[in-house]
Amino acid sequence: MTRLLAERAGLGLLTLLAVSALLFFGTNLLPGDVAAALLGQDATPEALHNIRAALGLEQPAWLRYLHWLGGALHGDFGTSLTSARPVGAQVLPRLGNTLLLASLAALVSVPVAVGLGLLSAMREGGLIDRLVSLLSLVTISVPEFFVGYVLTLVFAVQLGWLPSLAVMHGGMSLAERLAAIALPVATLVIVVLAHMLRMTRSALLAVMSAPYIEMAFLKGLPRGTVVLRHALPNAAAPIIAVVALNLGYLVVGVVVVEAVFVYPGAGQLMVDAVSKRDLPVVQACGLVFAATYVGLNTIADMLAIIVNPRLRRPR
Amino acid sequence: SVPDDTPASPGGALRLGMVGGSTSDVLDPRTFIDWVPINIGYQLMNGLVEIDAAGDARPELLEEWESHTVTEWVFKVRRDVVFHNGKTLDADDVIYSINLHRGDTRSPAKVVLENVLDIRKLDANRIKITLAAGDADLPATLSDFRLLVVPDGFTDWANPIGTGGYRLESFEPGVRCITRKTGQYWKPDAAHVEAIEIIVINDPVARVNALISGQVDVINRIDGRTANLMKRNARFQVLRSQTGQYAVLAMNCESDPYRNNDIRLALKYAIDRASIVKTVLNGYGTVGNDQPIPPGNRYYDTGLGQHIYDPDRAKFYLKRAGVNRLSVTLQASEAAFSGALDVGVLFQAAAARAGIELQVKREPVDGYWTNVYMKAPFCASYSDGRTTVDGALSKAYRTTSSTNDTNWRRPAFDELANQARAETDPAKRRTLYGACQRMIAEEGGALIPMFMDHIEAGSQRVQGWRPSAIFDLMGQRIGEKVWLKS
Amino acid sequence: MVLRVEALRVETRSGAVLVDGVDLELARGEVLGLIGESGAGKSTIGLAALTFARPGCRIAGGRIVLKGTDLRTLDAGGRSRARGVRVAYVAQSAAAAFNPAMTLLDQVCEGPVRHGLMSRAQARQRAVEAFRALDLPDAEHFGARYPHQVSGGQLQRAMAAMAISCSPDVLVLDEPTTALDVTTQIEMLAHLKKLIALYGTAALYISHDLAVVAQIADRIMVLRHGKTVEVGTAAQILTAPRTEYARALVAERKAAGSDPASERERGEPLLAIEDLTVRFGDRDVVKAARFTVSKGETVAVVGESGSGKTTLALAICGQVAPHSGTLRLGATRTPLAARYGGRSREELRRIQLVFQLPDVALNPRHTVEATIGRPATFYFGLRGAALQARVAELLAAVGLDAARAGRLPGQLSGGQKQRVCIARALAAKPDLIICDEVTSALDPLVAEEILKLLRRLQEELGLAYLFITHDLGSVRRISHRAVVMLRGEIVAEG
Amino acid sequence: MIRQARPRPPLAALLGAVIVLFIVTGIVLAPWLAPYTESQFIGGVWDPPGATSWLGTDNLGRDMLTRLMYGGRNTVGIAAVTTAIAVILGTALGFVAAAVGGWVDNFLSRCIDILLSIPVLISALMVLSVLGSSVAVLIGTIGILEATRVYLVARAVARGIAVQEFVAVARLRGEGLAWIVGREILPNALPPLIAEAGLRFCFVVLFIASLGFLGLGIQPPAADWGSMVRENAQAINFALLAPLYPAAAIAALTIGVNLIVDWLLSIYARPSGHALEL
Ligand SMILES: Nc1ncnc2c1ncn2[C@@H]1O[C@H](COP(=O)(O)OP(=O)(O)OP(=O)(O)O)[C@@H](O)[C@H]1O
Ligand SMILES: Nc1ncnc2c1ncn2[C@@H]1O[C@H](COP(=O)(O)OP(=O)(O)OP(=O)(O)O)[C@@H](O)[C@H]1O
Ligand SMILES: [Mg+2]
Ligand SMILES: [Mg+2]
Repeated sequence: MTRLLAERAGLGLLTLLAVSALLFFGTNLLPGDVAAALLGQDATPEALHNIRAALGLEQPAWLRYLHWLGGALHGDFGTSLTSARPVGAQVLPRLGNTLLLASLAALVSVPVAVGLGLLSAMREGGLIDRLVSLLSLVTISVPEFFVGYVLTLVFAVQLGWLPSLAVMHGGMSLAERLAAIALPVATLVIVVLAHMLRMTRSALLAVMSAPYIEMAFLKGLPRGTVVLRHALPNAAAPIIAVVALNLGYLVVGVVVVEAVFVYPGAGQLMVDAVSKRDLPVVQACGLVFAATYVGLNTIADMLAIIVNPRLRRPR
Repeated sequence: SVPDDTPASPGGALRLGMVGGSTSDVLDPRTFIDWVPINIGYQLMNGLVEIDAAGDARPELLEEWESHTVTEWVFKVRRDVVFHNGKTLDADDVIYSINLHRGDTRSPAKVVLENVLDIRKLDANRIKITLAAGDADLPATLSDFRLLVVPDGFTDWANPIGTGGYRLESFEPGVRCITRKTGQYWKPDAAHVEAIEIIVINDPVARVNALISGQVDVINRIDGRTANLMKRNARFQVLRSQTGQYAVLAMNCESDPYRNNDIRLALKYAIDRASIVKTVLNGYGTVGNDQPIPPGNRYYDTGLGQHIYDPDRAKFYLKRAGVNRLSVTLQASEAAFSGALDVGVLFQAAAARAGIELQVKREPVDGYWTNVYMKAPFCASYSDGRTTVDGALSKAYRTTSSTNDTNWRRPAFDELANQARAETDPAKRRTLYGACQRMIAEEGGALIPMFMDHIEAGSQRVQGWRPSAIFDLMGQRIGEKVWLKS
Repeated sequence: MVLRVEALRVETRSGAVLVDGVDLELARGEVLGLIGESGAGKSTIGLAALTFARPGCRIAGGRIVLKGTDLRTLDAGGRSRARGVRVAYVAQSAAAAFNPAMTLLDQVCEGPVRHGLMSRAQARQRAVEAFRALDLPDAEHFGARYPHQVSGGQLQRAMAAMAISCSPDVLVLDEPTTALDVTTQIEMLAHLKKLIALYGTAALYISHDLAVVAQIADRIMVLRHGKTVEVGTAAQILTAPRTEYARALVAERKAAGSDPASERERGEPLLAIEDLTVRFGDRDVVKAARFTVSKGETVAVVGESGSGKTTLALAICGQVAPHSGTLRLGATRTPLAARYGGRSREELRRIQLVFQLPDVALNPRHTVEATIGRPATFYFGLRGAALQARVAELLAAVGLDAARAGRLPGQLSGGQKQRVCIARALAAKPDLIICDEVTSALDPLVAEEILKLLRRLQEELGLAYLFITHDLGSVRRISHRAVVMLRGEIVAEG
Repeated sequence: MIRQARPRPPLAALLGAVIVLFIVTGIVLAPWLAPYTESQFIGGVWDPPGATSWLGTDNLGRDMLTRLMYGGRNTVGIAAVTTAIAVILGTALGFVAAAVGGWVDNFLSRCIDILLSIPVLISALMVLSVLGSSVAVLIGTIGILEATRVYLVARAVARGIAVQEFVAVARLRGEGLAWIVGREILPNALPPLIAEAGLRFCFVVLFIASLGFLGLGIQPPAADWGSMVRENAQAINFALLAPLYPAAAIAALTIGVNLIVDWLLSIYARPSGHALEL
């Protein structure tokens, strides 16, 4: 099994390499460049030429890729084209913020989603199941920015319990930070909850008809034990896959929530960089995000191998 | 209404919630393109010339000016002004700061200074500027927000040194900026608040929420609907500035069918400006008349007839152009101006009644200025208010202008505009500018449906706050001008 | 009385009656044998003793009294406290009843630990003892394996170990020895007897095999179509059955072995196995097996549980890749690819395997009809009426009611599932059928029918069989030659 | 041959069917039922509900109800096609990967990883720059992006099934990939996939709206429900209901679809169609 897992991890790294190339050349393909984006409406051919020359955008792309990759391996992502600051220094603190937000949201949403999913599956068709399923459906049908607005309206504007902005800065105490981040976390939890919840429920229902579940009941095990110990491990693979997907989303896809709460995360950084065609920053963010996704997927795959003994035998 | 402010009192922290900041922001004036860095720039540094509430040029670091011919100007540099680093301001600093935007530079202000032939130091406190062509409005031209003054030879843009009332404390691009009072500002009766915090809030709803929930004192750029609602709440004040900012639907006069002025006129009569101002701006704006000078301007030609919504007249022009049914596509995006797509949709409905089939094509926000603007034959765009009429005309209507987005070229117009620029007699100048306006309105490729007001809102605590003639937030100098009711 | 069942009635949701008016009583230390043909309702009664009905069925009437309390009046919690602790169940289909994602030891220890009867260490200790008593290999480490890593017979024994882990008052043993060879079976029965005597446990022993029931049961109840046919002491039923049906059952047992397969001349070789070795991890489960099966011949593979019979079968089919060795098919002696992926469709058709564990070999979402019809369509392109006719023919051949054609596997009894598997293999009209314990789950009457069918087909079509079994009776009756396996090696042939 | 009667659909499923039917009727018959035409300006901005417009007006003074009916055509139409593409493509690939395993699985999974790990914004922009923006491109782009997510779920589900004996039986018979995937694995993998499809539909509706700002999407004056929420979002500051109508429409559709899905699921979760009783 160890070999299988190691192989899987190796493949993850290879994927990342492919992603890096795709990112690099893909972003270079995007129409427009930093010069044009910097100038906006004021882009005159002469001004464009000046900037391009100053930034040395004339080298062949593959050469720049190799340079970039070499640097990236040493943690050096180059300098930003717009601000001339080192990209690493720009991305790192933001990435920290993003990870904080994502991990808090994950910490709340994963147990709640899986827990409620379990509960719904156990009481299929019951009141709790109906209620949970209705609520979760409502929450996913609302766009995330709107969830954010509504939460702000209620908790910040009307009740005044929490700040409407989640600006983070050095001088804040932990309590202040937690208060500031509460609404974005709540928004994200609401956004990702339903998917994991419903997948947990349906994956469990699918295995609940298996003979070994019947047997577990015949051993006199209480319902909770049966579901947790016998059904859950057999239903785990799709649940893990969905959880990984949503965790990935929490890290990579929260630009909208960042914008609504003015949270200084890496998503906003990337969006700004894309619109300014600040490619070193885009590529660094993209690579970090890709690493997150690939990492999460790799872990999910490994977990699937671990929970299903049959997958351990190499075919 | 005349606000009844409390007397100016020092202290407190002013918190601004602003749209217009990005993570790529740098405090180098040569890179300024959006509001947040400009506002910070004015906190840390001073400009050469200031525009007052009436729209007139007022001395700032350039204390006095005189010109015998309109091509040669002598400016006196203000004495006894000290930079944050202790250096005293002199002519060299001013010349260095202006020259940052001349010659080999990436500064967009280069265009503004193109007419400048030479800047020379006369003595420690006097400089002489020589122009290629006469410009009676040079001082106003020098009020450009990028022309901020730093010490001679200064390059450390991460930590700009200026003569402003505030010093940089922390700056997180696209997130937050804090400045603190230096305590030794040269302007009298200015820089009241102890500290200024700017929080970048690009999302419009979040901005309003931040104000309502008391996390910021002032926000910029709210829309008309929101303004009306905020007005009903006594805790807030709403300010409206008419700055000459306008929306434009630019037709390329060198491509079909817009080549034909009758087609252009047909479109100009097929749009219902009044209902657009009412619906899209909620009344916070003025009907445009297809030329860039707003009604409040002293050179505005009142004699020029207003283009109104008149389907029959539009049909008449169509017929004259020899077409029965006109089918055109307007390319638009929220990047052009906020509400551009709504304007398109309203235009579409109105044009249909004039027998014009108008398609509105939504273009990506990303890359709009590169991929669509100046490339599409008919697209949405906007223009800031300009401090001078010449600025407004030069920007998009002169043959040589690099942002002539309608490809409308009339040597006669250029001639008229040059004459007007060098003309010092106000009456004669008014006549010349009137002719310019008429020419653009009747022959130009710009369909200018509306002038859009700037609306900003804030808490009643903020005192000494007034509408501005240019940009919003008191020409982005709100930081040094307002104080807080304790 | 430990357990008393009165007027038990079990129905399906659609109203069909599965068990009707069955009464039974069990005293301490007593074993009641429950016999009857496949589908008679034996398992249904066994499950009812735990107040459990399969999905789609319900207990419609009657009382199930355990030591004075009617289990049917208890709430769900009370019932689940009784299950496992006071009444334990050994499932008929051990393969499906074990959780594939848990080790055997975890599953065996779970009951006593969860019910708070003993600590994990104690439970483990007991489990290992039980493994050893049931003659499972490497008892100390056996529990660390997952269900798919052990043989069919080993699974059944592990299931028994699981059932006795809580020392229950009543044991319901649903065909616990079908997959066991005689020696292992005798050992297991002896062990069960010992336990019953030691703890005074009562047992309901479900079987179709009178020989086995005769060894262990004090009294026997004969069932047919969900109704009691006859109840009596073991001796009485075996020696002096009162009813016609019971007489037929007993007669069939006596007949066993009376009709040995005629000696045959060996035809042209069909399958040659040359030095086949299969390795799991570093253990050779099959070691250099070498023998031939000729056309029209039946070769029995016998050997104790866990000796590698199933693995050999899987290797022949190409389901597991052998470590070394060659297989040659037909008179041309063309070598077969090691894995099924490398074999042609025709080669695959010619060798059909009937899996030992019908529960997992049937797609739970395919109806009987779909399962049986597929090979006919796949290999011979049968469709529509021709297909229906063929399915009906096959169902009749294996003795299944045509009305069951639309059922899903979950709605069939253990023997019925096995018959579906056989029908599926026959549908391919193969040259060689590998039967892995095909008759072990069947009552003697049906088993005899099937054996007869197989023999008839052999005569008509010249089929060859590789007949994996532990039942020497059927070996004698059907096979021309036998191969004996012991710990992966072929120790005798002939 | 008697098929067992399925249990009758429960009330919830009927309710779901009624909701979906109601919405579908409303949008199909929009040209005949809607009080106004699609982009007819009938009043002020965000007028409250009244006799002339039952749900009030939108951000440009058009009748909200009419906009909802027409917007639904785009939402349901495009989202349904897109979801179908995503689910079919994702499931097919996921199953093939699980069934074949080995390097095919590795190759497909890594390709999907690559697609997944490029931020949506960048991949959408790349597509946009190469293919331009049109409804077909929109459907294709979202279909493929969402298919990657379906793939992960489908593969995870199918992997557990592909190693079971009954699949081995089919393989030993020499069955092709199509049969293994379509007939052996699919029926057993349906419950999580039905659930996934039900949710995917909702995600697609929202995704379409969120790509609007890239200019990928439905061209004005036509609208979809997601964009209608966006366009009217500001009204929330004034406690106006305008953005809630399209949001409620999406929610109603999601709930309707998923109530039916739940029912299918409960049937499918157990082959006999009956629940386990204890
Ligand atoms: N879930 C179900 N729904 C409907 N009928 C069922 C269901 N399960 C089993 N049956 C039917 O009930 C009858 C009795 O089944 P049962 O499992 O009790 O038989 P059995 O005596 O144990 O047979 P075997 O020896 O083959 O295991 C069979 O005809 C079977 O087809
Ligand atoms: N996947 C596996 N991994 C490791 N060991 C295995 C695996 N499958 C089977 N075994 C072991 O290989 C041996 C032979 O198993 P096999 O299934 O061939 O036995 P069998 O002769 O068919 O026994 P039975 O009569 O009980 O079915 C057993 O000891 C079993 O535990
Ligand atoms: Mg049975
Ligand atoms: Mg075996």
